[in-house]
Amino acid sequence: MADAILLNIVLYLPLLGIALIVALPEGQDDRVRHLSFGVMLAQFVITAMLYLRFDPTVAGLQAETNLPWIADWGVYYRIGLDGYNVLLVLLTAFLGPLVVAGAFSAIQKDVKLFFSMVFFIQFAMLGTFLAQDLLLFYIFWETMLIPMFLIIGIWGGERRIYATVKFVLYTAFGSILMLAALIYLVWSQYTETGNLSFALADLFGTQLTMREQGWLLAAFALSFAIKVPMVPLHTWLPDAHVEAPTTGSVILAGVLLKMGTYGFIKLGFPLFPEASLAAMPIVMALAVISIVYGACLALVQTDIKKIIAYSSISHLGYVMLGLASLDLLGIQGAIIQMVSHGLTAAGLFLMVGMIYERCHTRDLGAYGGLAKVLPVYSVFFMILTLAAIGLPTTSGFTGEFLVLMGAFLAAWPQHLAGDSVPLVWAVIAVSGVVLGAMYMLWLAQRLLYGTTKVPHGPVADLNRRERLILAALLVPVFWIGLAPAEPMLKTEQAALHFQRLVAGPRATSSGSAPAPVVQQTAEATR
Amino acid sequence: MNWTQVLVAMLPEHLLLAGIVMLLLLDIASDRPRGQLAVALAAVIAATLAASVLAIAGYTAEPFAGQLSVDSSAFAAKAIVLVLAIPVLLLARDEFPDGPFYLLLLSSLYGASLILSADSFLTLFLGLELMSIPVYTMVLLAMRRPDCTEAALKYLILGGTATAMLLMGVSLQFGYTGSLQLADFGLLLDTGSPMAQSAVVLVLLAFFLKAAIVPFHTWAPDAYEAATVPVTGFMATVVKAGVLLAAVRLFGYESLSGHLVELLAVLALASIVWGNLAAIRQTSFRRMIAYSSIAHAGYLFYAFLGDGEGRFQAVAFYSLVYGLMNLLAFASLPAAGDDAERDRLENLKGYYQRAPFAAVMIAMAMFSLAGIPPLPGFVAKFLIFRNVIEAGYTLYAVLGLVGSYLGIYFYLRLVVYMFMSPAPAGLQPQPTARLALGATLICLVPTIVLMVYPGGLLRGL
Amino acid sequence: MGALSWIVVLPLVGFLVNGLAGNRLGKRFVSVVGCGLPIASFLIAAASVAALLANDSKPVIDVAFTWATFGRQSFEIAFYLDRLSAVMVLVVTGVGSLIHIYSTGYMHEDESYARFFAYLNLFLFFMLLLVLGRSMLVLFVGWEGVGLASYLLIGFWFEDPEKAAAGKKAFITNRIGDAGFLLGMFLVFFACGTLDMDRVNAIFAQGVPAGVTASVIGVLLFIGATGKSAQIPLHVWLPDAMAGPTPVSALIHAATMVTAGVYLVARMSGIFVHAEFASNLVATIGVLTAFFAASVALVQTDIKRVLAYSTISQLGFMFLAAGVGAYGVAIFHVVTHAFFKACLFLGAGSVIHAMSGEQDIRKMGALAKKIPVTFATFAVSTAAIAGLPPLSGFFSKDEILWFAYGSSFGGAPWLLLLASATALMTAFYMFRLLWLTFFGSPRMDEEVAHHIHESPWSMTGVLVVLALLAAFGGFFSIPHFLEPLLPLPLIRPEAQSFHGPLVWIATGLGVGGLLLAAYFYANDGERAARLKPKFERIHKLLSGKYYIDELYEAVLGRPLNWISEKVFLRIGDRFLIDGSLDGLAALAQRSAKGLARLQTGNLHLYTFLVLAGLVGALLWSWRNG
Amino acid sequence: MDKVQLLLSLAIALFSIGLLGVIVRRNLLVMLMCMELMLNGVNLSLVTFAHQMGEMVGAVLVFLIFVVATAEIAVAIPIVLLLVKRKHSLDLGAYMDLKG
Repeated sequence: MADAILLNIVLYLPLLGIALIVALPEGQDDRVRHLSFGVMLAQFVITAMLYLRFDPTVAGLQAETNLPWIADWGVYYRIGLDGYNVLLVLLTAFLGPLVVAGAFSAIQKDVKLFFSMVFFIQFAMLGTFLAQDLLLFYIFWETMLIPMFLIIGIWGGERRIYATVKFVLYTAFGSILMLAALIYLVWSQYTETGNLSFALADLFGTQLTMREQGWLLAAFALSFAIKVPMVPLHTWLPDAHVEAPTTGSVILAGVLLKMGTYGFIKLGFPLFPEASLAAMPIVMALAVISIVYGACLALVQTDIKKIIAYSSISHLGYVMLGLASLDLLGIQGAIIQMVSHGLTAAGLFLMVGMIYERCHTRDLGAYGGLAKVLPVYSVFFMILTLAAIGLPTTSGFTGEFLVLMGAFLAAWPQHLAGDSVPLVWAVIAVSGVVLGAMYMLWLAQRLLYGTTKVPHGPVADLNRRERLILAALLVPVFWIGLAPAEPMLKTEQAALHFQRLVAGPRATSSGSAPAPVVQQTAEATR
Repeated sequence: MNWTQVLVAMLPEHLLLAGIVMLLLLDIASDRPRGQLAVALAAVIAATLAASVLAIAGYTAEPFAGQLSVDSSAFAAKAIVLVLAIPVLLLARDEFPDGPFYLLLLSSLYGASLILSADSFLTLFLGLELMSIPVYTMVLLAMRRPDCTEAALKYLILGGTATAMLLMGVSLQFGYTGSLQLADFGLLLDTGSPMAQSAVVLVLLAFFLKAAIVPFHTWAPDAYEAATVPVTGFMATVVKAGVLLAAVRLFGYESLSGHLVELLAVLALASIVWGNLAAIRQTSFRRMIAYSSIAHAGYLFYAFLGDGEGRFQAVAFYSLVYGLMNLLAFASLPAAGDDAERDRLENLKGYYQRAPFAAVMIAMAMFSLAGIPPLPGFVAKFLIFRNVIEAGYTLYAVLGLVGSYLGIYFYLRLVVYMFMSPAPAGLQPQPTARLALGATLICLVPTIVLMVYPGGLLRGL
Repeated sequence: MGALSWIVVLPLVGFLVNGLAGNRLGKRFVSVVGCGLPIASFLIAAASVAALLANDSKPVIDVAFTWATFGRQSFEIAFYLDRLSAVMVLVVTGVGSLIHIYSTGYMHEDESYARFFAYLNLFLFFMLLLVLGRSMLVLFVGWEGVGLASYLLIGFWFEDPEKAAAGKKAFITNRIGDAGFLLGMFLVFFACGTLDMDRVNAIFAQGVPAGVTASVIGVLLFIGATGKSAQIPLHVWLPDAMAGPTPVSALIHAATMVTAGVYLVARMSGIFVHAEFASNLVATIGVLTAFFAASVALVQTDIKRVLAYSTISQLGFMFLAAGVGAYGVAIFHVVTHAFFKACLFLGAGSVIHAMSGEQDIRKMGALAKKIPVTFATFAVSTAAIAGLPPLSGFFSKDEILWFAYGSSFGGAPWLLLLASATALMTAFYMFRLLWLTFFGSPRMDEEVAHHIHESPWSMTGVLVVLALLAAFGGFFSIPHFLEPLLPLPLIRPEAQSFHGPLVWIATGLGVGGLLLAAYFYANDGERAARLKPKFERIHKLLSGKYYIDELYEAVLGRPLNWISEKVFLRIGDRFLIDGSLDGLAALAQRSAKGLARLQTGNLHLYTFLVLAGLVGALLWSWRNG
Repeated sequence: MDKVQLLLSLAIALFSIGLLGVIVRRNLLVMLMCMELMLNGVNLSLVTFAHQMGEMVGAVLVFLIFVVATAEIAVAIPIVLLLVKRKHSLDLGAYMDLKG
């Protein structure tokens, strides 16, 4: 009960934040900034408490609130923590203060509106993760459009309006069809069972013909795949990232993109298991294509933000691959990879923003040898780069390793059974790590090494605020890299639930007991 | 006939009537009458309260057997129509400091609330005309731009045609069933006889014309643009709500069959797409709103594909939300001197810098009209398409949603103007009039309530 | 957290201290930390090895913590000490510590002194993870980590784009290998349900598990090894890696990291003994690499590049041994090679130091008297690598040749032939190097000649120690020491009798190389110069390193960029996807214009539309009624 | 019976003529008259049905229609006057300012 109240506080603190900063008199921008930071910090603290209190052994919801909202259509205000969202909620709450702190100096225009929008989107994102009712989820999901639209459109770069309209129209199209699909789903569940309910728990296992499932899955998947984004629905992302202000990019890369993958793992696949199972080969193919395609495009960019944007496409491809593997390791890896990408990409965008504030260009050609003049900056950048290419001891490695292992362990038996296609995809995905190293190191080399070139230089190295932001960001990066056991434990029930729902009996379980021969020999070697 | 029944059942109408009489007396009493706004406002508010109280009380009566009866849903409908008139009145303050406007508005309202409890075509027809004819005049009243006469003419001619079509349909029903009861209209729906079908089609098309459904929408853009803000607001919200709620009362809970469904769906879809597309390139705010209202009429008639209480619930909720949103936008417009100036979208550029609050309000309205959650416009749209899908017309629902997707762009365009574009040169921030601000708040509060807890109202409907 | 953990952790501490606070603490402090901690872990290592042997070498397992659990499975971060890892850990910490000490002298003038030692310690940390890790996962962590450290150290002087690029090249080439490694690891896990290498070997000892074939795993793992140990076709990075400071070349690119591949194969011998094909591949690749690299080394003129190619070639020898099942011998060569090659590199460093940065041996000569200690140690190590008895190199190389021919597990005459040829070339180019550097007439300009001076004791002392090890290291027979763990393959009966002669052949090869070099390069190599035009073609080919880099660039690099740029970006993103979307948008705009034009304002048109609608609706309902 | 048919077809004819008139005639006043014509068609049919059915409700509606029609004209005439005052023309073609 107490947890439930805390969770609601977490969810509504951003709205309180809006109220507070709107109440402030004009022209007190600094107070607005500090106030926002304080609220975000408080939110993170409470979330952290909830995370610690989260019981990994429980399969179902925790800290649950369930109130009638639009009772006569069985729409309930139902939020709660479970293995699916607990890490992502923590991530969102964790990035909140950093995002705000990162925007202190960058945003000088319409400060109030800006931080209100940041709070607004924070609210929407948390709501999306927490919602346990299909309509509630959809409402939060769509709500995210408004603040993002404004953030990109008001504080963005030259082509901001094109970018932001493109973003909204892209994403809105997906969700339009999702709306039809979810109504249809609920209705057929109603006609089948006689109780009208949008509660996810009731909707799992709705009896649908294969054809219906196919259509509905397609509708859901379209909107999720756009958000992820999966090739070929990705072209909004580079524009949005490039034109968005740093904060926008950070929120986009840090959390917003996870919405798509979260949607897949929480709703898309589990709601329509048979169809999903049938569609998995396609999903896997698209995931691997995204990995390679994004990496290749990142190779030939000259705009720093674009490189990182395309790298996001590639990294989220790994997430989808992990989900598509339907292997316990793969699924958990996918969740870890979501968080990891959230951290590293957010960090990299923050750092791009920091250098942009100093040098006013994102053109890679204009830079060089920053390691000489900005040592601290370079160290942080290097670490984040390495985390992004999945170097062991960083979170990136944990995610990629588990995902690839899961994908492979799922693919090999199929190969033995005579279907080698998944194996091919898995192998290509593994070779994707090479491409990843190529473009990220290429970026680092051109930016940090070689003869020193600093546009509008000489410039100062990172100030204390920036150092603290990045240092804070690195803590979870190494935490997940060095000891992922704890977070993986928290998500395990969810992963099993997902696997059980989607894969059903056909579940390839790398987690189950290994061949008996191992035990005895293990004893023998001890 | 029981007088207390007559008194209570038609209490809202009586209050309006009282208002009308008061206004007439004022007019007679002095040549420069003042306080007309107050009187009208008092009358409308009183009527609204009465309607809502009776609705909640669930009062049912049939004061004039076979002609007029009331029940809670009828009162609810009246309450919705009447409440929308309040902000309109507040807006009118600047446009019409005095003059017959208030009189006309009240009488039009009287007609509107009459049709919402009509049982026979006699009453329905009477109310419909009583609602429309004052509006023709109100359009005319906006002497601030020369072409308002032209608008009035177009509106009048097409309105008259609509009346004629309605009456032709009625006479055919009369010929077929020998009665003018609305109840018997339902009987015509699933009979094969061409006469009955023609009756239904004629009546339906008459309603289409009044509600501006493609291809009968042509009067709307011209009339909306030429009329001044309050009149446009009145037409877009009160009249439209009246017409649609009347249509609901006419069709009752009957589920439509075969060809009628296709007719309805196709024309509604056409007006969704047409309205949303045509709005993209408009330069006049009110003309844009006109096209958007055409699209919204499409959504509203989509609700008729579903049957049962869902239909009334959807239409009522939708027209309320839609009205609130339009009026919210109208109330927050910059109060420029010249009407045409005020109407130009260009002048909204950089509006946030000049009037942050108003800009945010308009943005809210636009997002809501675009049906983006969490604003109530979404719940309304959801309600409609839910009915359509539940009635089994999934394909139509998908098409309609895609059509509504087309609409998002031009609403966004307005937000882009207000928040992301530099202000055109030579515009000073004007403070919006106090009453307009009041109107804004009157629209804002229910909007927020509906946003936070739509369930409450929906249980009521 | 037991002793093993401490061995690993201490260098990490050093890295953190020097990395975070080094610049503020001053060079002396940095040197103390940077050298003290490796030495400390060397001592601990020595102690734990002693304990191991005392406890009749029962493997020590030290579980640090559980990295991850899933279902009923878990990955542990555990360290494992048996005779094999004992040898490796001693070499790594021992040679490592020596090179740290050497660096205090060599890098003394460099302004990012602290950074250098931080990196070195970091490398040591990962290298120890690699050799001590019980699970393949830990090994892989170290595996990638040393790659990182080498990347950082190669690019240590990052202002020079060349050097930075070399680092990147090394990292990416390694990544290619790592991909193979990963796949192999996954297969192992699939087969055994665990990554702990002792268990894996135990399981394979009972026969290959169902669903996998040993050769596939073996090949995949070997791909990883080729990357790390610079074998064909992934050898291209090592010569460029010489861009790094010389101590780095000695530590990482000669003594320790590059031998990780050999260690992996030896460690996984349980799998390879079942993998006929994979083992043959290993042997073949090994011997080919050895031959190819030696041939390139013949004509190199950069002192460090000569050594680099010789390293590649020696690594080839090690894989040859491992390929024919003589894992112990491979490790033996790893150790001896660590000694003499480290000594050679450090000697080269001392030379470069003396020549104030000059690396071209054509500009050297007659240094023997000027820098005697360096010369002496260099000469000893040269003799050792050339395989002159009784120096360490002789023993290990002789064993390799022997098993290459005699092993019943893929040994073959042609392997012996190529290997002997390589040995001959090795001796030749090493003595050539020795001659051109230390004998003949001085060819450097006055300026440089004036500055020539012997290095400080911190460097020469290390050289002496290493030279001694290079000289007598061979008397400790590691194959025999590892026999209980890595049994040597049986000898083909028909080869039995051949052992005696082979010793003489081996010796002969060494001496022959010496004499040839002496003949050609005696008086400033004018004989060699006369020979050169006769073999113009070959010379070009060799000095062009067989143009492998150019080949890769043409076959892989450019096409990749072309596809990404032209196909994916231009056609895919811009044309197909965005193009069609813009098309739709334009369509909407155009139709909007059309509809607006339809609204002419003409009432006739309006009423006509009404009529049309009316008639249409009526007809429709009559027809479908 | 054929009398009824006759009257009905006459009514329909009146209605259609009215509608067509509204569409084709350019003169404002004529258009208004045509509108009245449509209403008269309706009236005729109502009366006929009323007679046929012996139901008087129809007749009542007829009277209502008279009233309403008058009201409409009462509004229409001033509009026409204003228009004429503005452009001195009864031709509809003159009034096409609102469009787009």
